[in-house]
Amino acid sequence: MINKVVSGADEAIRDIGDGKTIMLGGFGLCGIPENCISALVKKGVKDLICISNNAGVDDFGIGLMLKKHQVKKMISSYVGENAEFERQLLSGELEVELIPQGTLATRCMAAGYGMPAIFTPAGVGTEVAEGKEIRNFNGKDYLMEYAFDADFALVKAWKGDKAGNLVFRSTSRNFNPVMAMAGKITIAEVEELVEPGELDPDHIHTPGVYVHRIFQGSDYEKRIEQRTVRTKN
Amino acid sequence: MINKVVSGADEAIRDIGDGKTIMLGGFGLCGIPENCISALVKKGVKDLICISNNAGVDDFGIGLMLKKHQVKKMISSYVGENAEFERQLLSGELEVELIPQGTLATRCMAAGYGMPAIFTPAGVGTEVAEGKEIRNFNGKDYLMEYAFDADFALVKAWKGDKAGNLVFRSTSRNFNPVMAMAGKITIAEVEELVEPGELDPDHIHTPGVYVHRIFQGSDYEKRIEQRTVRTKN
Amino acid sequence: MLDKNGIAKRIAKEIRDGYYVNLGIGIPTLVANYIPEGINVVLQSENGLLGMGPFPFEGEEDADLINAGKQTITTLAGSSIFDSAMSFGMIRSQKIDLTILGAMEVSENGDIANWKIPGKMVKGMGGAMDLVASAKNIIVAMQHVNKAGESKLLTQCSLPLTGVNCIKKVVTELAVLDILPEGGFKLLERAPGVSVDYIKQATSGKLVVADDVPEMILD
Amino acid sequence: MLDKNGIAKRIAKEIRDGYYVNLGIGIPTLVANYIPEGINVVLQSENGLLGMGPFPFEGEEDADLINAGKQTITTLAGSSIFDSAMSFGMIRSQKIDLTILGAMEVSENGDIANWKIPGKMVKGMGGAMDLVASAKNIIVAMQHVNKAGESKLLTQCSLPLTGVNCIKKVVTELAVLDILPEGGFKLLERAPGVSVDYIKQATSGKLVVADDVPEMILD
Repeated sequence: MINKVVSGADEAIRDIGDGKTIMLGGFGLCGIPENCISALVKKGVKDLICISNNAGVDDFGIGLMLKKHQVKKMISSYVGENAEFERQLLSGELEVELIPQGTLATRCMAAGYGMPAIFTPAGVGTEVAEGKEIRNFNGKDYLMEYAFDADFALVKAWKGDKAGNLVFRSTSRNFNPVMAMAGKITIAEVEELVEPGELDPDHIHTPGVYVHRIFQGSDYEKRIEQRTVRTKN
Repeated sequence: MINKVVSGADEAIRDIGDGKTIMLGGFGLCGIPENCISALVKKGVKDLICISNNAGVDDFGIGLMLKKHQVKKMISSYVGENAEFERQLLSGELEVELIPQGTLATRCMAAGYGMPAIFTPAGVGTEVAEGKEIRNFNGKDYLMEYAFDADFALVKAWKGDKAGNLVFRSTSRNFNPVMAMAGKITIAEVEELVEPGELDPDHIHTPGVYVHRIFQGSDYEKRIEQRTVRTKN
Repeated sequence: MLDKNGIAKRIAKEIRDGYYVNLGIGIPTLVANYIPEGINVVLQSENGLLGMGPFPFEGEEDADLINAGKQTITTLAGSSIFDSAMSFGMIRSQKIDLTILGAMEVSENGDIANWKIPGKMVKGMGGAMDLVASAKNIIVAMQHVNKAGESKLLTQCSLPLTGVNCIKKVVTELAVLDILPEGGFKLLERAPGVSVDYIKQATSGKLVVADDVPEMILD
Repeated sequence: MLDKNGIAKRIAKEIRDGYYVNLGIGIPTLVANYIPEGINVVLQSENGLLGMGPFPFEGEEDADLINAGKQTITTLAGSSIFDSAMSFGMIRSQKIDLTILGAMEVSENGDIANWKIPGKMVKGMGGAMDLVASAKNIIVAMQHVNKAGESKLLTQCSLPLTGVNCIKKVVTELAVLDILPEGGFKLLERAPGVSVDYIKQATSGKLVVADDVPEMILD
């Protein structure tokens, strides 16, 4: 098997330069590529176009990149759990394109599956439809939405092997597999990097062919955004 | 959880009537719904339109239904490992629509994902493109292909739970998950039916929401089409 | 007049055995607490889970297991996990039987506005546009009037739309109303102690009232 | 002149370290036997497997584990299994570096015909149309002439097409030829003992021959 291991986040993101379009997996703060984000902050790369369902919070996730003014544009479905985000948006420093969550996911999948465009009814009759081609199938209107074209995809998996195969844990899966398929270069950080053969082929969520670089991350904080609990009796 | 268990193949296929469009999972004889096919043969239902990658062999798989003249039309990517199939085709008893394998798979997926049509370059410039809409994206031509509309999908899984969740084993996965998503009514036969909770949620290939009826099959023959081996030393 | 839990309780009565249900944030989330005994439902969370369980016990929170509201939750026996594309795939292909969500405005032809107020910071539509565009059965849970005392049941929505012609039923603190295929809010039930006249005054869109409008039965 | 194994051996030299490769049925399958040492490749089988291993030892066949030719096979450390939609998804999105397949005819502009002979029982295109429409690099492995002695390298294909303008290279028992972007078969190498004239005679389409055409080096 092909060995795709790099030493760490710094090496993995070495060629992400200013102005690149990058996808970042995760839903809220769940399943985000923490190590890659830290490395991008450290590197100080600028003018990034970030495709990610959310934009982090003030002091975590993509919020860390926003604070350092590294993001030119966010393409997301839900943002603004984040005061700095709001400030930059209102001041015009930051551009935001809001798209329906399912459209976001499916435009990733389209890229990974080599489909240049897909049809979805989400947004028909709303401002999301403005300027888009509408097409009727079986009496129902659909918008034609294009596959994303991203230079890099940064994803976080639970386990991965040196051949790039990935396994996700629970709902931290979310956008990670579809983004892993969609990047021209896909970088995976994993909590546990294992030898090829240690992952059951039937349990692999993302086949290694989609992953170009992989490394075992460290110091995962895995912050919880809304800690909701019940008490025992 | 919702209990979707039926007593067996006869009950599962009880309402598959003459002229229905059914999908059958499997690749060659690998991962085919053996029990459902037997029940359909026993029931003697006629004029079926079968969507399946292959058409079985003379004495196994869909070949058993062909022998009893139950199939009006096959929609497949590769057929004819089967003398009776060839006879019926040449005599005009059987209609065949051949479509590229990836188009077949993706038209299933489109149905399961609520996408009325997809774009694929497969078949551009060939007779497969005849009468179809061609569209150019980024300098490359694609055919627009429609989602399948199947009354029933018959799939075979390794394990399933009573909530309809399915796990497939090795390459017997093939078309089964995409067809499971695509049937208006999806019937799953499994080698081992377990209680909800026994399957790891992270390892489920087909979520139960796509499966309407499930039963534990019996007497699986799992025939091998091309037995290729090497000898030790 | 109902409180939020009352609205949730009334909506819970719409749920049938075997339903797959997607619950939005706010009042819809409360519906889970009132699902009648003997009714089996599976809750979908659009971040990638079927079979959402209750909040975890204190100390058992798992950062990798959250719902679409980013709350820590649990799985149940029979749960399944999937990626975002499949999650919206099953929504788009109408495998979810019922969607319950909140709204800022609903119009008499079933349009809904619930994501954007011009001039205010816009957080985004999340999965709402996908849900309303595809769900076969959508119930809106909301207050009948806004904080300024204006009706939220309108002839036409004034706010940017989330979806058109998609809402089937509205449950508020005052009433249960169906949206008629030909347009108009058909008053089906009054909240306990609320008069038809009161509902008429609180409804700006076309209200269709039969001779006899029963009071809700909540238990 | 090469035998089938010779053709496979020559094609194997086109494979680079780290390639993901899809091998068609026939001669292409044999290529797996000649992959040079130190070259890591991952074989894709379009029925849903990356990392195809050798045939199983006798008695260890698994009916659930086959390749696209329906042969019993094995997995390797690092293999992954997926469904047919993902399999063709990765083909369509050009994640497979090299596709090697057989052909009945290839034309000088890169068209290929390999699935249908009018008047004969048609078995179908299987995954061939998907592969040729999407693969970024396709090598055809075939005999230079058919059983009737007619060239299979043509100006235009006479048989129904599998794909247009897609073949980059052809390796036959006689020669290695590139298909030029502007059209034409560029003769790159002769099989051991085969003359340029012999290849000229066996090639019906436009043949572009440089002054010096080296003999293949197979080892």
